[in-house]
Amino acid sequence: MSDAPKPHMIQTTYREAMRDALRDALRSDPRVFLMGEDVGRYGGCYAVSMGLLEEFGEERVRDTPLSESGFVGAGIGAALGGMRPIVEIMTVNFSLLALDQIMNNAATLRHMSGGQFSVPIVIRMATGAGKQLAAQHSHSLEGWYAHIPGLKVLTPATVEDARYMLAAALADPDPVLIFEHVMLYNLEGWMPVRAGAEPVHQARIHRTGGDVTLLAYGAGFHKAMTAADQLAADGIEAEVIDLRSLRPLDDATILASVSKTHRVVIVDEGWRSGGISAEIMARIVEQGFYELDAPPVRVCGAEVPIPYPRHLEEAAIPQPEGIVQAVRQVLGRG
Amino acid sequence: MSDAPKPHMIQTTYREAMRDALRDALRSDPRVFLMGEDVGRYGGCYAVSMGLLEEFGEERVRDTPLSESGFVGAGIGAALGGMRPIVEIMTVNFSLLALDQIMNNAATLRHMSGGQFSVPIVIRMATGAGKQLAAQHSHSLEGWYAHIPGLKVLTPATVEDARYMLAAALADPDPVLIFEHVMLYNLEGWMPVRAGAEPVHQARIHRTGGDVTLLAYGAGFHKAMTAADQLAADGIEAEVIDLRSLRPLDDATILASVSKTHRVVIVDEGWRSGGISAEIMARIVEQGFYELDAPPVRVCGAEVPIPYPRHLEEAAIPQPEGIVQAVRQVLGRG
Amino acid sequence: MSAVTPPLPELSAAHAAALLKDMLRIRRLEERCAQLYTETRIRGFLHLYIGEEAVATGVNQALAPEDAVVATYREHGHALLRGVPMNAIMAEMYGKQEGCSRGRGGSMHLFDAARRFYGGSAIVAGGIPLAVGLALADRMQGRSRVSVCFFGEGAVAEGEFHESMNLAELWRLPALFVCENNLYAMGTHIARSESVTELCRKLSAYDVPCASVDGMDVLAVEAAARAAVAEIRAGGGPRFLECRTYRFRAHSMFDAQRYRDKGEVAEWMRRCPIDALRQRIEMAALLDAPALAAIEAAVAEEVEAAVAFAEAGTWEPLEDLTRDVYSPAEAAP
Amino acid sequence: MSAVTPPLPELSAAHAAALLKDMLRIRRLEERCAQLYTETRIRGFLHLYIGEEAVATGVNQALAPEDAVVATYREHGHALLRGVPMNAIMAEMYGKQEGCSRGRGGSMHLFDAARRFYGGSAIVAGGIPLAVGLALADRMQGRSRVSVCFFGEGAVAEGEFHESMNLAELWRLPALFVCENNLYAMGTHIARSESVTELCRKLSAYDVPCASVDGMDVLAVEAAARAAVAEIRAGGGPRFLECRTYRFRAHSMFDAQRYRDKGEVAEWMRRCPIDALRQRIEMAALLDAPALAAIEAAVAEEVEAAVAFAEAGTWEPLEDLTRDVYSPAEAAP
Ligand SMILES: Cc1ncc(C[n+]2csc(CCOP(=O)(O)OP(=O)(O)O)c2C)c(N)n1
Ligand SMILES: Cc1ncc(C[n+]2csc(CCOP(=O)(O)OP(=O)(O)O)c2C)c(N)n1
Ligand SMILES: [Mg+2]
Ligand SMILES: [Mg+2]
Repeated sequence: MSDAPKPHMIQTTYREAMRDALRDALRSDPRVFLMGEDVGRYGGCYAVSMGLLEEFGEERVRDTPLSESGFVGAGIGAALGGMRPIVEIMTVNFSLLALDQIMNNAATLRHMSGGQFSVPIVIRMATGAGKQLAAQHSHSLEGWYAHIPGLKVLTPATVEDARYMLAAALADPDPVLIFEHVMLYNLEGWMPVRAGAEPVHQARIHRTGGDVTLLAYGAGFHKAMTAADQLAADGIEAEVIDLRSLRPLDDATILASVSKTHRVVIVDEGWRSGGISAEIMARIVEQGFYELDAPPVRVCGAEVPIPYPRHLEEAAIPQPEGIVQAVRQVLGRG
Repeated sequence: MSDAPKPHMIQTTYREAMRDALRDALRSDPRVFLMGEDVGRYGGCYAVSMGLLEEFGEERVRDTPLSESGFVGAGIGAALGGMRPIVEIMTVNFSLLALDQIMNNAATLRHMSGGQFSVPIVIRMATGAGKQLAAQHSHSLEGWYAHIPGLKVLTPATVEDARYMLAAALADPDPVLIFEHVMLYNLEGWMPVRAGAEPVHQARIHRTGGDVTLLAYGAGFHKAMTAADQLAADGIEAEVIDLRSLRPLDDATILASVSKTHRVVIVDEGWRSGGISAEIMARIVEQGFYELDAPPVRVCGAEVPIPYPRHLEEAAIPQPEGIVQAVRQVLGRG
Repeated sequence: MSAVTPPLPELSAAHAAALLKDMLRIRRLEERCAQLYTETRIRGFLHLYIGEEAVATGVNQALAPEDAVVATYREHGHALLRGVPMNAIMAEMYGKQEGCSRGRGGSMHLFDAARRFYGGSAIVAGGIPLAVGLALADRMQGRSRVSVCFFGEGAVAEGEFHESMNLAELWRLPALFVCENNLYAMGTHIARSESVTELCRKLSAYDVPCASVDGMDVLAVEAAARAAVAEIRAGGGPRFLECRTYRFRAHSMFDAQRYRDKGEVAEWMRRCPIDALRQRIEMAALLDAPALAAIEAAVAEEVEAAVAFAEAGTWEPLEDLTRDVYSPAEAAP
Repeated sequence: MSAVTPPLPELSAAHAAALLKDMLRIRRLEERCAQLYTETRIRGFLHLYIGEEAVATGVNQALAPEDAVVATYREHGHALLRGVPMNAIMAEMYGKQEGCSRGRGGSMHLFDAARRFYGGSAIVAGGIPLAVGLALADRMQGRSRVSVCFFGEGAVAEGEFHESMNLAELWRLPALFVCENNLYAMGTHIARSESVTELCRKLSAYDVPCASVDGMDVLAVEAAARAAVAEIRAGGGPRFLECRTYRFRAHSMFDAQRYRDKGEVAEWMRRCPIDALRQRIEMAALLDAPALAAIEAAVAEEVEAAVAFAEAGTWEPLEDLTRDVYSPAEAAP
């Protein structure tokens, strides 16, 4: 298919892509509305929704009081009532206040009602460390949320996914959480102009290689790409996979790569113990044990509340150097 | 040391043991108090604290309004203020309402204050399925809580641990969560009378065997023991380990057993994806990959909100039969 | 707590019969459920509404079929009056797949999409934001439906209650919040859980108009609910209705009831809402003895039919355990 | 919003000087911090208290050294007045281990165990239950200390606020809740987040006595705080104090401020609490120009010394990253 027409490419930022996605959604479906703290007048705490209030008005770009449980629950109710709410929780750090609604209502209603009710809500949150915001403002809990049956968890890492995942999430009759890494909003990139979203629950191989599989997502994906560049300079060819979706995980793509490289490094900014990296490792072992030439290695967030100073924050989350080192370890060239 | 004096043994129930532990704590330290919904007048929703109000009065056996975030936060504040609160969250299902306080304050204050503040709080919750209480009242989230740095997570499975873990938790300057499985309260058992707690963060080998290691905790531990009996009848000797503590995990005991048996089955009532079973598996692979003769097998909760009818509830959580089958699988005798 | 019965200028025989039948349907259904519980046909928790029937019955009079209801784990009566067939409710109690939630929910999680009955929520106060959202959806879509949320007085201590009241008034949503103040949250008397026990004072913090009525008097509840719903439909924003009532039974099936004394229970039982209505009917000679007996007989028949239906019901196959965790892959919302 | 200055019968020169100095210490410290932020010596969020100094200063007058304070991410002034050395605060802003939280917290997480300064809490309303618990500990231990919690008006929408007020009054705890009502929560005006904007009406739902004062008038704040604290110490239970104030700067260091107009900002700036106090001092001739200059000079010196201290500070070694996740002697997971 090499002579198929190349999609038209445009350059944008992650923030603009996300905003375009929101604008598209608000334009194309009257049931869609955006609700959250400071999404309107303020323009969003990371300026994602800047300008949308002016275009769509206060009803559909709805500022809320600081009542996370209340407005997330109201979003669930609105979804039950026929709307397609996009609820923004300013950052994942505040989402704990709404966790009861997310787990006990959004994720559960469909099954426990015997399939009668869908909850077509999209909940967006900023996530991650890197802005020196310290212990209470730097959590990476997307992998932790992926534990909950009934939810889907998306982690757009590229401008393309920032632009197109939202539409797919809105088309999904079930609750979808979208985690936007705070360090990505300024990311610039090229992306193809598409009519619709690519399948969002498939991992994407961004770089092929035969020596080791690098599994990553969100901001960590870019660090894995950087690490792969450094490794290539050293003659080590890493296959870099952007997981894109943490629930469901795309086992098939992961295992196919492992069967090729026989060695894996998993990158996850979340705390190590009980993080999504452990689940990925477990699945690889369960489904590909005999393909492995060495135990997979995890490069994760340190098990600490993230400290404020830059040197400690950097030390607390995965960095390209650590990934390179992990690859060397898994290749037995430590 | 076979001629050391045997400790005096007594028979009790898990509920009584827990109550005795509470009574002891309240008697021996004036800073200790018990606080939670219906712990006083009602006697505790599982009758654990029955009679304590009469002995210790309303101040120290303190009924609270239905305000999980408020009274857990107040418990943290009281701990900061020099008390030794035991906060009961009626069941883990309601703890989500208090999760912000648990993660962002209890677990975090010590590190983010540079070590100035300890939060010596004990939070007890009933956990688990088995009483046909359906989707919103049957969570097993103890393994999920074990993701959070700064917390310790205990899962007493025996009358002995019900009796003695509390004192150890109270002696700990850091926040400790104790998960009491609802199906264990009526458990009867013998236990030694001790002066103090055994080290609570060590796993305990309850049954030795050379063919396979069975790792379990809480109610699942008893199912693993039942499975081991069935397996023994078949000539398969399982080593059954009660993990006792999910954070920290006792890697040393786990790995020592794996090095002996080379095969592992992990039992966890929580949802499979991203559960504590994945973390245990990851650690075994990281530290004992070359000891493994087969990939470890997980026997976990199904990834569903727990349904009400008995047959579906039973199917949704690990049962001895499933454990036996998993052992056969890991032994290649499936 | 006044024993004086106000005059009933407008109570027709037909209306009296309807109200009585509604309350009896709840009462007899639950009495049978209690029995079935001791026979272990029904398991798990079983929270009986016995004593509180006037609340759901009175409020229901004010509602149209298209209105939505969110209730708690003590919701058998609400589901029944909203039109969920007693058969489907009883089958649900049994856990049979003919139940209104496919048997998966049991007593605490009755659902019915067609009747806009949104549960059956077992986290105290957890349903309140849902009702806010349902009302928001109606307002945004320009519909004149009302969303009603029932909850106990215990829920008022939960932060979510307060967040929800503020949202509802801030956005002037068409929602009716009905607090079933039965004085106790499990074993905790409201005086030991609220620094201020007059619930309407909570609402003045949000400017949500509040009325407090005798929840043992179905006509009083009906009148207050009708007034509130009319104002809501007229675009007046949310309303709050406190119904002062009492549960005659234990919190769930059994508890030691060490938290309240027998005298208090007995006094409230003398104010049984069904007896009270029956007395009024008799005093006003609205229905004669055969008519009353016919109602009882019809209800008894409905209950026994429901038991038979549930007994004949089937278990959901094990293979379906994980069905409906997610929607079928291609379903459009 | 009255421009009339009430008479000041009891304002001594010494007290005037102390109040002025306190407010200036906050103001100059933060002005310097803002500058250091643009120079990237300080990173992350930096929420300035500029404009609101009268609140912390007035309340602090009512407190004894053994009283506890819980504050928000906008807490530099509170920490400073509670006795945390400016050096330690500035070093913390830099992230140096000589900081009052070992450099780990930065601007939002100042802590000082010795001064009973419990932070520095960056989850809106998250500190309020802590103050309830601190007060509970004091009550249970028979101490007569007061626990003070500062928070913004935005926190009033959070459920935790309501749960906490109820607990505090129900248990009659020695706590003072100080709401710094600066009208905005980031970009959201209180009129767009609260259906009722008179905060004292929220408190009447709990019977917590409430006073509302001009938060730009340090003497008014002091008087109200003293009255409230005296009542609390006398065993009167919790008190709530609304201080009507305004932040002169952006929410954190920069924001477009599209949510408020320049005229409003300018009007409030004319009511600067420091200027107001200075005017009173001048009108009453309490301090002469050299005395005022001496205060400014002393403050400037303290600020520059703090900067030098922070600059000379050291980074916590990487090996210490995981230190203090748990207490020593306890096994790490
Ligand atoms: C958030 C939460 N906390 C605790 C419980 C346990 N619980 C179930 S019902 C109940 C009492 C609720 O009382 P109330 O709201 O007055 O309703 P009632 O049962 O009296 O109808 C409690 C504490 C729960 N289900 N949810
Ligand atoms: C629970 C929670 N939600 C949202 C935020 C993000 N946030 C930080 S400060 C703030 C505004 C708070 O306003 P207010 O309480 O009035 O205090 P002010 O900043 O005006 O002093 C918000 C929304 C947060 N930190 N915590
Ligand atoms: Mg009640
Ligand atoms: Mg404010």
